[in-house]
Amino acid sequence: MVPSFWPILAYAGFLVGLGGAILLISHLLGPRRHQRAKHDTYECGVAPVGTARERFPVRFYLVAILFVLFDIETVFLVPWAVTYRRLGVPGLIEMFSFIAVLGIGLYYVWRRGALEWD
Amino acid sequence: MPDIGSAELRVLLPVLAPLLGALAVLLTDPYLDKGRPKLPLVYIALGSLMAAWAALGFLWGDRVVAWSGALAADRFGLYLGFAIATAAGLTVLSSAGYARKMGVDCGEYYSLLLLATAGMLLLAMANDLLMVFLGIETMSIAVYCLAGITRERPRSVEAAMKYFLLGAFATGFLLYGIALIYGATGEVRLERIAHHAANRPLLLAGLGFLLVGFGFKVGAVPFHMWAPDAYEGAPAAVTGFMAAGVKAAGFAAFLRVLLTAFGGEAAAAAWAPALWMLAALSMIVGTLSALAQTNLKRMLAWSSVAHTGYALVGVVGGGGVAGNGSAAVLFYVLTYSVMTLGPFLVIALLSRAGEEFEQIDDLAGLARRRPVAAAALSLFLLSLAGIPPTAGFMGKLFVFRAAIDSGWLGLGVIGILATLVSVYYYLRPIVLMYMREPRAEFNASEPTDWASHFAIGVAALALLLLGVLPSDAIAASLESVRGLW
Amino acid sequence: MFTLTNCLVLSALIFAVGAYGVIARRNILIMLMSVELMLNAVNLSFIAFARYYGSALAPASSGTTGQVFVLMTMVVAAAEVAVGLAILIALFRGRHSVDPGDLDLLKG
Amino acid sequence: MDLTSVASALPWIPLLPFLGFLINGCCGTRISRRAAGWIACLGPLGAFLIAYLGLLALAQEQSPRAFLECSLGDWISVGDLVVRAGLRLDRLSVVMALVVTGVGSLIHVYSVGYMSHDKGFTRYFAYLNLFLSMMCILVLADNLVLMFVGWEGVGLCSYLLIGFWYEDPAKASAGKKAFIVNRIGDFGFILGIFLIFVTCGTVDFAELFRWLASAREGLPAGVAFAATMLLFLGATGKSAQIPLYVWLPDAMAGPTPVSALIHAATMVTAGVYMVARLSFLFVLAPTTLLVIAAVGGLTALVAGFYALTQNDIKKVLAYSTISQLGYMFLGAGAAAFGASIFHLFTHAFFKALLFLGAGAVIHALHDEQDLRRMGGLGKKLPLTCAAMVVGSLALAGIPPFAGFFSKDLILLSLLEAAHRTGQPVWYLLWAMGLVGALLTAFYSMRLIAMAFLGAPRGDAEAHEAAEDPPVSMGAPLIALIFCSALVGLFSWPKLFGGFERFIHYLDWVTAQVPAAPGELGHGVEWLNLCASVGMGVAGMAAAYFLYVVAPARPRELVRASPALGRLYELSLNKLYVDEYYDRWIVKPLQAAANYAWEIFDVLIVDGFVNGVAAWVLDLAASARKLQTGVVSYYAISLLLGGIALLGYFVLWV
Repeated sequence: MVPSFWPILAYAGFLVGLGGAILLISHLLGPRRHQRAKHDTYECGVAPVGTARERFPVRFYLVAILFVLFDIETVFLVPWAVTYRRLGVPGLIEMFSFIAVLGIGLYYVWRRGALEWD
Repeated sequence: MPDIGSAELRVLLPVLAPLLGALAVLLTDPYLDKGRPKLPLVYIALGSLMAAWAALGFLWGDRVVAWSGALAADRFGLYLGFAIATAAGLTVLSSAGYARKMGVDCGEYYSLLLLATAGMLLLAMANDLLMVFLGIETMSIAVYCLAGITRERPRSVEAAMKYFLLGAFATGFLLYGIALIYGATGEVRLERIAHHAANRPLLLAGLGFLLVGFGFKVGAVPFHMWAPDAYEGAPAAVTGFMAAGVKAAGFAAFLRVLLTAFGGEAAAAAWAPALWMLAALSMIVGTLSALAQTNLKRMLAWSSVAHTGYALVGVVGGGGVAGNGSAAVLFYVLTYSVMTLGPFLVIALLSRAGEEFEQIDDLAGLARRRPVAAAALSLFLLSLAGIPPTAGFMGKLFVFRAAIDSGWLGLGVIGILATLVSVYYYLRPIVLMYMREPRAEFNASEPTDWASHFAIGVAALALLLLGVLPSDAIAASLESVRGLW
Repeated sequence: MFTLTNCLVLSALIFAVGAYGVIARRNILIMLMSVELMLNAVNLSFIAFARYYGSALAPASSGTTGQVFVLMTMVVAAAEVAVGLAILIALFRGRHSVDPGDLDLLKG
Repeated sequence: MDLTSVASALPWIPLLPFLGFLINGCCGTRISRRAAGWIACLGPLGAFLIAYLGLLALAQEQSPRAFLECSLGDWISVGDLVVRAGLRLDRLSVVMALVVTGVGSLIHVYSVGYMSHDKGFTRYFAYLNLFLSMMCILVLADNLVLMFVGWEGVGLCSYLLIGFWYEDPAKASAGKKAFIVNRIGDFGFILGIFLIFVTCGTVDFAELFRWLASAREGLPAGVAFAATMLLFLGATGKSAQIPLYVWLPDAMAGPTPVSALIHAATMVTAGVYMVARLSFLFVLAPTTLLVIAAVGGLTALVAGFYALTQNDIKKVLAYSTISQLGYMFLGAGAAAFGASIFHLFTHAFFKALLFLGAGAVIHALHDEQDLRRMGGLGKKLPLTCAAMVVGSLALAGIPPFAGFFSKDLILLSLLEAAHRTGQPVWYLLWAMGLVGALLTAFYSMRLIAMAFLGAPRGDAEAHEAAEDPPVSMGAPLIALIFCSALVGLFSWPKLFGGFERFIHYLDWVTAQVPAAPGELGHGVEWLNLCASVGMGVAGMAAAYFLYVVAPARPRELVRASPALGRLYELSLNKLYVDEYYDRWIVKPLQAAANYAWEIFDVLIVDGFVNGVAAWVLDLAASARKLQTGVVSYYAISLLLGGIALLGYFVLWV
């Protein structure tokens, strides 16, 4: 039983390392400008002051929707990756056409300006 | 992993064609001028639908099963596939002008239309419950969006919301039904489910939930309540497509599941009384509610509920694969999809910028101002009422005959009574069009929308042809049912 | 603990909770969540059945069907949520309410 | 005459008028009125010629059962379900086809003049042609389904034509009423067809006949009764019998030639034709026959009674039509289908004549239909007057005009039925027929007297300007005058050494009931003849006295003192006659007629029909309330439905 946990442990270690590395690199390379807003409590980009009943901008929903869609893409990617060898080239083609469909959708959304923040 | 052989691809062609069309629309749209009519999108959509048509015709013949039995290209699915592709094509034709009037002349409109069509065709050819589920959802999700595509019209959005909420709710039941059937048999392939004894409570419970899902899609009472609201709120061209395509695809899958997975005598004896009830309720509630309507689209929605009842009469009196009833249902749904699409095409034609032409009273004197539209609308309504020599008469004749032949006399009588009452509300618009002075202003200066006229003409011609010379279509429907095994 | 019956009962209960939520809640967003709950309850059933058929009792092949179904359901549910939220936004922009009782333009 | 070539031409009988419909309907305003008129008239004329060729071809055949058949192929032929459709011309349908196309052609020609100033000229002719085409399908159909197609088609066309002047809401609603009432009848008809199909497995007349002849047990009596009653319900709708006659008087809202064509000569006779066509089925159900006779007799009496007091010239004719249709059903009920069709035949001519004459009057007076505002038109409109007089004499059954022969035959057939069955009720029906004849004669004469005799009572200017119709309207009138006077000779009574050719012509295609042993004596026949003629003469004489002779007496007084002048004459004439007539005849009659009208129309007919309609609409309103618009309720409905299904499948099955 024990050996089968090694990959997971390795994966966890890799993730921690990657996260740390990213933080470290951005800390080292990023420019520093101290502003008032930077020191406020982090609230996902929304000003933390004012009434709590204020509505979220609709854009967040749009991003959330896109996130859900691409998140779900993984649901198919993982089983495919697991059986990658058995599926072979046909599987590869199928998967790429799947990703291409999503990509075309994303392209359309982008060209229609749905990703513009303002 | 099976090889993707030629059979696999061939069977997939009718679904692939509109799917690729949808992608092409998405890729093309950003390069088109914003202010000009987006005709290239119409061409792409029409082209891909014609390709789907050709693929259906190419596959017409013996049963080909592919994708490990998940999809079946047989006459049964292709028969209504033709109806679906035709309905989509006519909708696109009519949309060329309509979408611009309603301010939705954009890529997503056409691509959603094509995606819904792909879902419908998938549903019509689905041979296992997974494909049924995927087909239904592909179709439905696209149609939810279409119903609400005119975002500026509150009623359109409300219709989409109601349709969506209830649709998702019904999907839950459908899925649960599938889960229970899978649990009872370990199978999702339709013909394999049939090998299991039908008397197990788990299987029957699954069937019950399945009926809820299908009943919702085809709009049978008491699962119909979304229909009037969604039909009224959705833009006319979409409503027509919804009424014709969703119903045709829904019935195709419904009937296929009932005939293959639950086609045994014991199973049929179990579901027939339940469907009897649904059919009777649909006919009665649909007809009665339609009587009191003042909105043409809403009236047609209730009429579609009643027509679901008529078609279910044929399902009940189907007599299994050997009987005429199931074939009568196929023929009925085929004719119904044409004759219900027609009025919506006319409504779409008469609509003006951002404003639907939907009150029955607005029809007053239409025969003077728009004689062609009025004549076509009259023909569609007469056909819906089942008056010879239109296709509606033929369809009703076969369905009721099948029911009475197999001993369901009561259902036949309810159907005939409902038909008689229904004449009242189908006739009212005709009376208004031909026998009243015009009330509403008509915009005569608009350029003639030839594409729409052509679509309406095709629908009218098809109705007359199916009414006068139904033999071939009926023969094909019989072959379709016989070729199911 | 994880017997088939237990899983099925749990699944049915969650399904019922979801259905109740759709009927009783007066917020479209929560109704949407309830629908998702129903779908996930069904997923539980599927997984339970898949495990049952994947065991020695039945041919192994039919066990994967249930799992595939779960994946598909998740994807469909995600698509539904996306569309539902989009429609909800359009609705909310128009009338600033998420109460299903306010959807009253269409009736009769 | 080559049988097969004529047979292959049969489809052109309905097709020619249909072509007219297509041309006039599609081209609409693009062709001139003149061309439209020609096109519209040529279709029916061509159809008439083909039907006539058919008659000649049939005459060459040895067998009286011979028929021409033109299969339209297997209309629907799929597996075990075969619906053959074809046209069939035998002796019965050839008579009908000739009447329909012949009288129809005359009315088309007449319409060219009558409608010449109407803005919907081409539309009118398109409808008229379509109607004729449908009627031909009905007549020539060789199976019940195709007949039903024609049946519905004429219903639809009549609806379009009645509501032709749709600007007037009352007229448009009359069209709708006709359609709805007819639907009730159609319901019976459809159910009857279904019943026959389920029992016998065919809807083809010939096959049905064979089936009935060969089936070992024959048709169960119950089924025969139910099927024939249902079919007869259909007939009461189309042929305006109690209780479904209400639509016909209202249907006079259409242009007068339409009334002539639809509501006198062709469409309303469809019910009678259907009964005759299926006579072999009807004779299997003696009870139904009795019901038919009773309904027919009652209708003849009641409608005749109504006609007595009507002041609208077209309403008089409308009720008279209903009454005469009652006679036809009397005959059919007595199993004298030949006599019934013969009356249909003669009636088509003289009623068309009367309607077209009335149309000429209305046309001449610029849409005046009220009899009280007519009078004295005889000298102004000699041709029209002659037409109306001949028509009325025929209607009243005065020999030697056509109506006499056919009515006499029907009355005689009732006596024969009494003799055959031994049921005294037939004597009662015979008496009802006689009283009906009296009423008929009275209102016919009253109509003549009020319109053509006496002094003008209406607008003097209009009276002065009135003149006989133009040639296109006059020629059909003349043709119909001759027909009305002479077609009775086709069936010269046996009593006078004749052969009753027409009746025997039809013997082989209508069912015969075995005759009773022994014949009715000549004495009985003479009695019947004298009674019928006596009633006719008495009725006409009474009306003549009351409307013509009596008002002349005050006029003599006026003549004695000419100083009082024209003014006095007018006022006295009017007052005196009206008072006299009012106190002794009109008031009692009107009261009685009103009473009858109230009972039949308001209470039973309207009450029933409207009551059902109101009830359905109430239901509709409450069904509508279920759709609250609240999505949660929809979800509850869905859930409850699901639970019900689940419960059914898990607990019940």
